[in-house]
Amino acid sequence: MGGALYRQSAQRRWAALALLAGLTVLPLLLQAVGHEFYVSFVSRLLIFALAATSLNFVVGFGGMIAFGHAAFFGAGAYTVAILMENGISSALVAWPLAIAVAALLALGIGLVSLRTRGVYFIMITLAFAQMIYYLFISLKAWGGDDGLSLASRSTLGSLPLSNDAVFYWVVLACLAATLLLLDRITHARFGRVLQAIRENESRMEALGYPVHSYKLLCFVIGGALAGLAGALIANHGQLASPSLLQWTQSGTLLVMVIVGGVGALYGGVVGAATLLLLEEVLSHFTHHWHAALGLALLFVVFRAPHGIAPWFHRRFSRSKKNEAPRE
Amino acid sequence: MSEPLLNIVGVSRHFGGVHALSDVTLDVVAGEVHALIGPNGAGKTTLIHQISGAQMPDAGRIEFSGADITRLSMHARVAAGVARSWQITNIFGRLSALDNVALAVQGRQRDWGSSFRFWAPVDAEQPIIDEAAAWLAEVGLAGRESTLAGSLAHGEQRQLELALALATKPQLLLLDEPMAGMGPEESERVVELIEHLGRRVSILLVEHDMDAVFRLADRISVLVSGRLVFTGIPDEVRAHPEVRRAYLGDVDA
Amino acid sequence: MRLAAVVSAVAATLAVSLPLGTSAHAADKVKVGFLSTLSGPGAGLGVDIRDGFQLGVKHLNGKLGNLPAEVLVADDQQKPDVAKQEAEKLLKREKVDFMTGIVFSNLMLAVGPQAFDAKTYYISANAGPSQYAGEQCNPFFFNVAWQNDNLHEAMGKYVQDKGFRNVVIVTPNYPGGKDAVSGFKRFYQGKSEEVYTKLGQLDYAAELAQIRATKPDALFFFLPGGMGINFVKQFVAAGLSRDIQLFAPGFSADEDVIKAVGAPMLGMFNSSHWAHDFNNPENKRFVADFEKEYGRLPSLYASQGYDAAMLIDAAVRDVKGKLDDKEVLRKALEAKRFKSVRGDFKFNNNHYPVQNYVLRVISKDVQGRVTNKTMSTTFSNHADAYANQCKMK
Amino acid sequence: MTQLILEQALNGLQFGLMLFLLAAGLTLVFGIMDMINLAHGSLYMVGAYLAAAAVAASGSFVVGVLLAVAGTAVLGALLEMTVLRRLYTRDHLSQVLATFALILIANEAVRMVWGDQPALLNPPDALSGPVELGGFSYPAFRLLIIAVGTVVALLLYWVVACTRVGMWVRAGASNREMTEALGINVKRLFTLVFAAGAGLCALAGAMLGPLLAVQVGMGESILILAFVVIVIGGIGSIRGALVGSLLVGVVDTLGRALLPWLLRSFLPGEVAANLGPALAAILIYLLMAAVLFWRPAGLFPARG
Repeated sequence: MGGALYRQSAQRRWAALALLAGLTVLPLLLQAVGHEFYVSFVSRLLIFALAATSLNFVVGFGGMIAFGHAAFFGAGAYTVAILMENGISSALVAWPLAIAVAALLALGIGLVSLRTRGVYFIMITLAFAQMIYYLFISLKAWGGDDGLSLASRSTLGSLPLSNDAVFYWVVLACLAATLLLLDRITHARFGRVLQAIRENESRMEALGYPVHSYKLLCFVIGGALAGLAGALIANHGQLASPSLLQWTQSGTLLVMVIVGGVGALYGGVVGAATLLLLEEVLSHFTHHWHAALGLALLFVVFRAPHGIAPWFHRRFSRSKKNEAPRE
Repeated sequence: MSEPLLNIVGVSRHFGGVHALSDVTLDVVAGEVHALIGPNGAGKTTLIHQISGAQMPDAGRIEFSGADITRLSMHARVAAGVARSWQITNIFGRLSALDNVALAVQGRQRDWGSSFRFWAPVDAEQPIIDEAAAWLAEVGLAGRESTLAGSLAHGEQRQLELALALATKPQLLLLDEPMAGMGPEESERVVELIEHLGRRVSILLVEHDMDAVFRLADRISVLVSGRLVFTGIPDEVRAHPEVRRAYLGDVDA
Repeated sequence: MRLAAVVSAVAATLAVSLPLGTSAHAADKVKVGFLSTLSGPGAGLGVDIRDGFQLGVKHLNGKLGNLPAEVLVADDQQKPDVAKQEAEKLLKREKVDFMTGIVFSNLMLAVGPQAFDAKTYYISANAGPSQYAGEQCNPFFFNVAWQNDNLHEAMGKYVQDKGFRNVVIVTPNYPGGKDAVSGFKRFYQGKSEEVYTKLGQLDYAAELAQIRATKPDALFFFLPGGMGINFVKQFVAAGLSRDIQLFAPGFSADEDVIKAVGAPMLGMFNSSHWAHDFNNPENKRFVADFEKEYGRLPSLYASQGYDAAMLIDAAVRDVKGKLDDKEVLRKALEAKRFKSVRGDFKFNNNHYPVQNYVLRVISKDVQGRVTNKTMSTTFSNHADAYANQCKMK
Repeated sequence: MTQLILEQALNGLQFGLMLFLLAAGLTLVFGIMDMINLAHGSLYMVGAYLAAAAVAASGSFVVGVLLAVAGTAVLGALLEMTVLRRLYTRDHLSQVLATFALILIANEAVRMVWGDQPALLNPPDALSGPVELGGFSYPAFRLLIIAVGTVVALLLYWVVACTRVGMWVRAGASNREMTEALGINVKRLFTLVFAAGAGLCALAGAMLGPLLAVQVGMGESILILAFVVIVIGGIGSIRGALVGSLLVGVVDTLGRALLPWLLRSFLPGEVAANLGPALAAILIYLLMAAVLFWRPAGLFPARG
């Protein structure tokens, strides 16, 4: 799949901007029709899109199948909650710290885990995430099994984050900024190196690249962005819940990435949206919506094996195939 | 003779009970083309692995430019000036030929700075692209820049492999059967290329094509069952009785 | 900062345009958001509360306070974040008039602020966290069950009175478990050793070996749901029941647990504020109809769900369906004009019950079923230890 | 104290042997077919539910367990032939997604058939009490589990080490192409291995069911442990699975019992009380991380 997916066409850029504009006015539309509840729902969706995107950077760009991403997601959430407990509510302090804590954690876990590969890497990242999970639910000071409630949302200058619409816009801005950043990274030197490492790791080493450092940094960037998503989710529900750290959370994020499209820039977004919307819609119709979701996922595996985003993209760019620089 | 560029002292390597290399001592001096010959399974590729850093020896020492590199990682050795090619083609099949070489060029931190750059688009770095194109031309791949490496012909892939190694601008080039699977025309081009390079770069060449070896090599070392049997100039090697018996014998026959 | 100003202005406009409460008129129906644990290991508890609540609505002919009742049932999966999402749906999208159903205190604490912010009365049919009984007591929170510590206190008092002086306490390592320990020890003064397990743990082999080595004369455990079932089974299978007397709060020894464990529980003492053999007309009707409707004996959870429906009914009837005047509605709830199946109770200043607690023992009834039998009253008109910290506004 | 340690060692053995039943099938599927099967735990769950239903219907524990094992094996074979077979050649991520989907479907299917509440499965009456073991009493049913586990482990070891099928299986784990070159019907071998793994799952589910709880979701928590086991042992190695299982079983059980006591001897009470359970809970994950740190391919790597 690789680089071809990221080659931005002007058309794609316009599509992205139009989508961004649409999402920006969404709260106004929802409020006009009296469905402001869905503002909060879409905020949550965007936060999960951010978390899944951060994992997709590690899995899709870095080629590392990490099964412990919940650790960083949760660490970001708990950092904000713990700081709030200690009277630090400013987002300008707490959110960067959440990112830093998640990044540090990713650095430590990555240093050890990257010694292994393949399935062993999957399992060792899972093991570390489980350790973090059990640590948090065992420590009463950090809320134990109850999680930590936030007295209020973080403060961000004079922005009233307690207003769901304002919070939504902040989340949207974070997601847009992240996507822009990742788009730039993948087209910059670092991104090309990552792409080549995914393609042929030993050859990169033999071209003089310290492969381990590149992978580690990719892992850390992914962790840091998950930390940001964690900071947002803690603010969204005003709760840092241990379930954010659970292995099922790592699994859900991974499923979002695979469904959306591994290595596709918008894969995480598409995956999160697909999964959460399916959940919302299916649970309306049947109590047994999990089974329906399972069948839908099987469909993805066997019919859209590279995920939904690339599938769309292929459809979308079919007419432009002749321009592709291939022979 | 000048100071050796590469100095291998008493290197041994075994896999389980098999001794792939036993106490090998060898040197390559600056500007030399040093050929390594021997029957299949003699340990030639294993020795290349030890020098390039793909594997670490169990015993012995490897010095490069006077520094001990025995325990250095592969990428650090490349940065120090040791590059290699593979016996089995090892390239980035899903990138264009140009992107393949551009990666090798970009990897030279001393010339281009760090690759830990996250914002500026790499497609806009014209000097790197120009240099990559020049390397492609040098190995005879001009005009194939935008072809996916995976869809190049086998011989072309071998040439690309060579371009990748060259683009790291090494002092020492480890070539593991660069002409394997090539037609006579392509082989001739590679031989010419090595002759041409010989003045700028030191080369340790593993090759089965004896005509090419005797044409290119300044010195030849013979490896048999993991042991270095003999090192000398081509004429000495031709004359050496043990070498004839052990290796060249079947060439004469 | 200019951006911030613009955003604030837009937000302010939005806030104004939001329809914030309309004038007080009689509602045409009562919407109740019933959010409880209906799947997973704790599901039995939530299902009992739900069935009790719905039996109550049925007894009231599908109405609450003479208005058609609409009960929206949601599952919190025993996860705080799921509970918050579901609560948000019920409060913001469905705009329910009352909320009830939550089993576990940690979920209650997560959901509480949302209900209070939305000025929606929460009628707790089980969870009774100490926070809402003390400093964080809230006018929008009512509890028809008990404060978490109460049943543990009652057991502690009985164990103390019976002269046991060497007790092991087993409880999960979570806030509810620590509350159980402090509640029990408030009235029990002898030697005690605490064993903490993982929440949701199912195999107690390691803990039982430890208990065997400690050689206590009594054991008090608080392990909600499936945990308690497994613990009792394994405790008996390990042969510990011969030397150690078991005690537990009512929720670890109620019909759901008895059904799963059976005869090995015979002889176990437990504390409760209600039992199915209470002899009052309301209770007799409740127990008989519950058995008829669902084919099993009701548990104390079911009785609490039933009482929650009765409380809402009485209050709505009192205010004649005018649900928008929150102040009047609160007075009506506080007045508690209905007969509880547990006999009687009244609300304390913190909206928690002041009531009697009894000792029950598990034995065979006349039909040969293994079930609870009421023995004696441990506390009369017992309040909780936190009420004096509550300054209800 | 020695009696406590002895009892805990027995508990660890019992837990470890049951983990082995799960891990054995998982490690073979993993090793031979290079396939991550998250739905392995679902077979354990289904086995336990089938056992509960069969015991209730037949009135006999033994008959019920045997029926459950046979039923789950058939189900496993069907699953392999319809869905999983198409995943062998796919990448790990597709396997994760597909088998995750199977978990969701299995959980809902069980919920539809047996409801939300746990199913009832009790040990046979004769074994529900304790037996005297030189000075202390030990639950009879746990002894039965140890016995069954030991017999099955020995049997499995014999099959894999000494029989023709076992040779194919070992060959498959270390070199798949070679196995195919030997002209073995690989398709049928895979189905057979998968069915056997499913049967072992069901046996574990039926034996642990009376001790733990037969409920939806029981497969997921134990699945993680089974993965930990095979990763510690080295993927594809039966010996590794056995050693890993016993290691995890004993470390977990002894850790839970001894760690709080150990900590209390040199830390202040409050800190020890908080730290003890936390540390005990992460002990096996620490073990796994440590093993992988020093042996990145597990204790007994099956492949060169």
